[in-house]
Amino acid sequence: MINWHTCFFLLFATITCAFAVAVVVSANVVRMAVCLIASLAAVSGLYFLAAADFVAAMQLMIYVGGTLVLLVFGVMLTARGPFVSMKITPANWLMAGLAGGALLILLLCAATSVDAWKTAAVAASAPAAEGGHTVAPIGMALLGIRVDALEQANPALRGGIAGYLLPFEIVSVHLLVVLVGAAHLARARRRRRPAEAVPDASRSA
Amino acid sequence: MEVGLILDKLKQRFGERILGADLEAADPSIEIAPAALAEVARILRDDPPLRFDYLHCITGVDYVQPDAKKAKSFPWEVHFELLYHLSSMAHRHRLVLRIKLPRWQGGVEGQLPEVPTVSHLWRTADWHEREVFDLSGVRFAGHPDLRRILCPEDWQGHPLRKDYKTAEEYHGIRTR
Amino acid sequence: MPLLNQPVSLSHYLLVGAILFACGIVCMATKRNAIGVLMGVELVLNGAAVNFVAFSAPFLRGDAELALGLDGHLMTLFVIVLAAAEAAVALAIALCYYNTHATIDVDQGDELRG
Amino acid sequence: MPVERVDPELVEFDVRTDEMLINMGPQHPSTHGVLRLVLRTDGEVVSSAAPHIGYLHRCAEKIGENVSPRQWIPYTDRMDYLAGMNMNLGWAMTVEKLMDLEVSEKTRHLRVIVCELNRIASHLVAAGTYGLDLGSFTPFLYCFREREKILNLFEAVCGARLTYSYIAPGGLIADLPPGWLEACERCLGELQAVVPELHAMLTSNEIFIRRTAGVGVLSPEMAIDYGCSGPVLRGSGVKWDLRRDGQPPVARMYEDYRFEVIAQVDGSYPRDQEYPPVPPEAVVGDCWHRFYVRMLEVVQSIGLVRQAIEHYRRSAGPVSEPIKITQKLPRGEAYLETEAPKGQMGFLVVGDGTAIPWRVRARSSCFCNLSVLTEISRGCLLADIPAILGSLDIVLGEIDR
Amino acid sequence: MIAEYLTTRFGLPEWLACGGVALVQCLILLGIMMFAAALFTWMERKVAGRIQDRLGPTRVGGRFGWLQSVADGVKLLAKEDLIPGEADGLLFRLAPYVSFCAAFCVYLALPFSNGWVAQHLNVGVFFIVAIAGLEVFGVILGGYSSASKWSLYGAMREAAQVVSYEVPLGLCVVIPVMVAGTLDLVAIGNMQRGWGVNWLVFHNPFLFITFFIYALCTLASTNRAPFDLAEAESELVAGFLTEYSGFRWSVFFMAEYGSMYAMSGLGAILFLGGWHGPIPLAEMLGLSYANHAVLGWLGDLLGAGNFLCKAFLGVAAMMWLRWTLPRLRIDQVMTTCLKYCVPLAAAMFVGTMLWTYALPGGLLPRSTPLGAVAEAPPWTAPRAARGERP
Repeated sequence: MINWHTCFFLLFATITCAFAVAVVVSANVVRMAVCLIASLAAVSGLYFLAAADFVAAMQLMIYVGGTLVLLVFGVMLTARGPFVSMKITPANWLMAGLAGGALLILLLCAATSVDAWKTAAVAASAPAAEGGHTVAPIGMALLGIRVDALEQANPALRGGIAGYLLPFEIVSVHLLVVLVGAAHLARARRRRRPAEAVPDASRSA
Repeated sequence: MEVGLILDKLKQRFGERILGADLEAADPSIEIAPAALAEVARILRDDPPLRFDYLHCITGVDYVQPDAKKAKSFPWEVHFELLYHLSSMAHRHRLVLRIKLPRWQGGVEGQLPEVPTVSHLWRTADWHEREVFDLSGVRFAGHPDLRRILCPEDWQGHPLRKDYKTAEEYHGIRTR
Repeated sequence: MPLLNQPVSLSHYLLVGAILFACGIVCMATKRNAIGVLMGVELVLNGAAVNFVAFSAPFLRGDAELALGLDGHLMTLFVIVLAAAEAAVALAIALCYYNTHATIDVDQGDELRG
Repeated sequence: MPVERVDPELVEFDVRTDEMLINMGPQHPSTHGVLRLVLRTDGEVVSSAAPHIGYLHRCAEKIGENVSPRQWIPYTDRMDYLAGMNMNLGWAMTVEKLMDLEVSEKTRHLRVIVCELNRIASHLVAAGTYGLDLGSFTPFLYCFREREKILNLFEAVCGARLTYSYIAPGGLIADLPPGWLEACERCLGELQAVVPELHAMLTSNEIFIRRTAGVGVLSPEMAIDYGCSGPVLRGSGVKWDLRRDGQPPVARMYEDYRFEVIAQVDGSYPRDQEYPPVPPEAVVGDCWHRFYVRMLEVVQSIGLVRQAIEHYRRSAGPVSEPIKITQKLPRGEAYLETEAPKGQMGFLVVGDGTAIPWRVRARSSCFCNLSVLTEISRGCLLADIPAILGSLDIVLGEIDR
Repeated sequence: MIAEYLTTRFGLPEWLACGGVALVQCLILLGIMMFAAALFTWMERKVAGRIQDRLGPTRVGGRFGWLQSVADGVKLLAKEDLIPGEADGLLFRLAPYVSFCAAFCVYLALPFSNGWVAQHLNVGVFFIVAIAGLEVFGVILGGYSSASKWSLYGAMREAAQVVSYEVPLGLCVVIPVMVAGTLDLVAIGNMQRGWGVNWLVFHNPFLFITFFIYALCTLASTNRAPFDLAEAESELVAGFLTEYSGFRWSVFFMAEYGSMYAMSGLGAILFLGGWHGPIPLAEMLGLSYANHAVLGWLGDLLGAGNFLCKAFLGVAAMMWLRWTLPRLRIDQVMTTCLKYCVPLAAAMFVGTMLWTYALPGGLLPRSTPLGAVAEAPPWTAPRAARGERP
């Protein structure tokens, strides 16, 4: 049955996969970056379809809007002359293709191995169109309160469900450390050119 | 300070190398030997009573009459002259330094006459000397970057020389 | 291709995740440009994140009670955030490498000298 | 007051990028003509800026050797085409000096009127385009609106709005048309009201101050060393104005006028009128001061024109007639600098006894002012280059001649 | 809603009904955006003209130069379409559309009135901020692919600027969200109904300051003067636009105006009461769904007018600033962001947090946030809340 969920899923899935392949195939690093942007933006569309609206917005905001801009920035800083597109030997391609292909087949087999995974429980369009309303529960979960699992029937699952306060804190500290580290790493060695080492009168004025 | 006094002072110090002076003209001038330029200029700039701290202009004047018919009535002897207009903001006096050069070094056509640079004394001389080199064709020995400044780098000849002939074309562009 | 005739289910999402993952692996293996390698890593991470999100949606699968629910979303969020951190550090390393070696080719970075 | 200066050494610890050579110009919106700057940049930091000039070279000096002094007047118009009157004046007075000519009192005052008006017009263009260089479009039009009124006055005097050829050696080509003085006074009144507006939009605007204060600092020693003159020199705190300190012909022209030479001496500007305060960030010799000096000179010039109108009204007799085209020049040479809006404009004329000068030389103030650019822009940011260049207020017609 | 109606009334298949509605909505939004761009082009000229003591366009299309934008459009279409020889042709062609699409997608989640939104997202705020941030890619691509150093400079500046300003912008957006307790723009808008004092900007002093920080960050993230460093015509010739001409240039231009309007609209919803005027006219006149569907619709229409006016005024303020202020320098732009905006926004965040903790309802009695959601017109509420089974 064709419905809008299917339709959009196919659209986003095609964009995602096609541009992911384009990232691999493209030799020009700038085009790779563009393809990656398109691919990851489409992934956020998939998240919307899977009723993960908050995650989707975050994917757009942090991943596409932040990380990838950073990446493109890096590309622009380093992409000049010979580094824009670098040749790859066929042997390299072959090896990588074999490894990737094998992995892909394995994953595909795994993905289609469970029957329950192949049957959607309900007409998928309905919850997706509603959006997930996951913002508040996610916020509470990050504070250590699982409002979504209060009526969890399965005691095993209920027992395994815990708040995410500690990981949240760890991640935030981690981020801070990472940012400081990155800022430190990116410092270039200070260069002195004789022409500029001479203080000119205008600066001392 | 009066130009006469400046002249006396310079004569005391440089003697022979001060070749003459014209104190009556509207702009009194002192003529010096080309080789002495750098030293004289340094004294003019640094000597406290003189303190010529401001170089207004460097001018090259070509005295030659290329037209043979008019050459008879030409009022000057054939030579090349450099004029340095100096003044002192501190003492409010001014002076023209005059340097007479042969039109060509050693009389060989195409060999530019040479004088020492003063660009290390007055930074403004840097561009002015480049301009004189470019348009009048004088080589300033010791100039850090003596390139053409107004004409293109590959221009032929020095346009403000009186015997300058415009080339027929420049990079395929007709110039007449 | 029976999957194409069915309504979208978990397997479909897993397929997309698998393709992303495989593309990422191949990208990491083949690119000589350090930033290209970084892009491969991003693809791999996204492949994983797609799986997480898919597993957490109860309406995509027959056994809805087994869905990950919010945990999947939260894991994805952590993946996104950590990917940002990873990209920042990796990019800093790449720039540092570029500054010291004047190249971005990872194949030439085979010495242990800064 | 320590000023935050962009020091190349401090900035360079940032992510290093490759050095890049950029051509700024000859077609660039803020090079004020066909100037080419070759910038060596490291990211946003400019490590050196080398001006390349000559794109507007029209062999004015060579032409001067082939025409008579009267005929060369239009060529002087085209040097600093924003201040044609002052260019005319410089050349006319140089020839007068060579020929030992005196002009009548009325001529003298009329010359002051038009030259000071033209100084105002030129400074208005400088202020307006400076706003443009800093990304503010509106002051530009305000300035041009006022300049337009002055150009209207000039048009009434000599029929031209840009290339006047009004002042000629020996005198002026015409006296004022009837009613002109009243129109001029009206114009001055309107102008006086606009100056505070410009101060509000630029001089005391916070962003403007941030963009200009402490940028492109030119020390007084360096300014003299480089032969800078005009507002660039005075902006560095050197109280030097040829209208007061010039050679006798120039100083005599302004001898019974009261005006202040605008320069910050001992930490303060002349206080004859209400001026906006100097911001604490500004350093003497920076772009802000150069701009400020121009704005204050506009006010001074308004006063000068008012005085000149009074003098003109009181002086009797006709204005002096200019020399004939065939007038023979005496043998000899004369060099004279006048205070043009952009700085000291010098002319040298060598006469050989015929009507055609043997040699003509124009010493351009902008030429010297521009040469200092490399020095004061070292280590600045890319965005400071237009700010510095604009504060030098160059006109390529005068630099390239 | 309309799709449901079409399905039930005319028996259209669901996909067709939904598709048709979506298409119509897109076209309407595109029309709004294009019209806004055209209007603002004209308005910018008029505003600039008036500020600069001149008339602006007066001739094209009658007295006020109404048709100036059309004339501009025709001119731009007729212009020669240049692509530099060294440029990366594909990316060069693609870049303007990336910018335009990002600007357009913002409108998908922007409510124009109570429930008048193409796609009602309950993460609407984040979605808009995220999508608006994507516009930078078009600029970066355009700058990079032009193969001109000036363009590259523009692109680099844009990248640095937008990424930096995303942080304070995000913080500023989060503050009203925190007060409202929801990311749903419709709910946030509905919270502020009543008299003008109910607007979030007047909720507490911190939010009042936040509004101005938001306005500043909006200027920076939409590349408007005094933050138009990516274009910076006096420094970078035209920045990333240097090599663009004709139609592609105008697409960038439309994207700029589109996102200006969208960001003003977002500000209007987050701070200035959205579609609620300073005086609750709709309530006074009884224009609500409780009385009659048509009356309710009229009330919404009034709201839409309110909203458009507010966003319009925001754009007018942007123009006013553009024609008044000089441009900042890149280091000052970054300093403004990192030294002032970010700490200030963070402080406002903490301040608002403490304020809402101490005075949960604000100074004035108001409905609680969650109550406001429930009070929204029935069809804007989630289906589950209406007691329907999916």
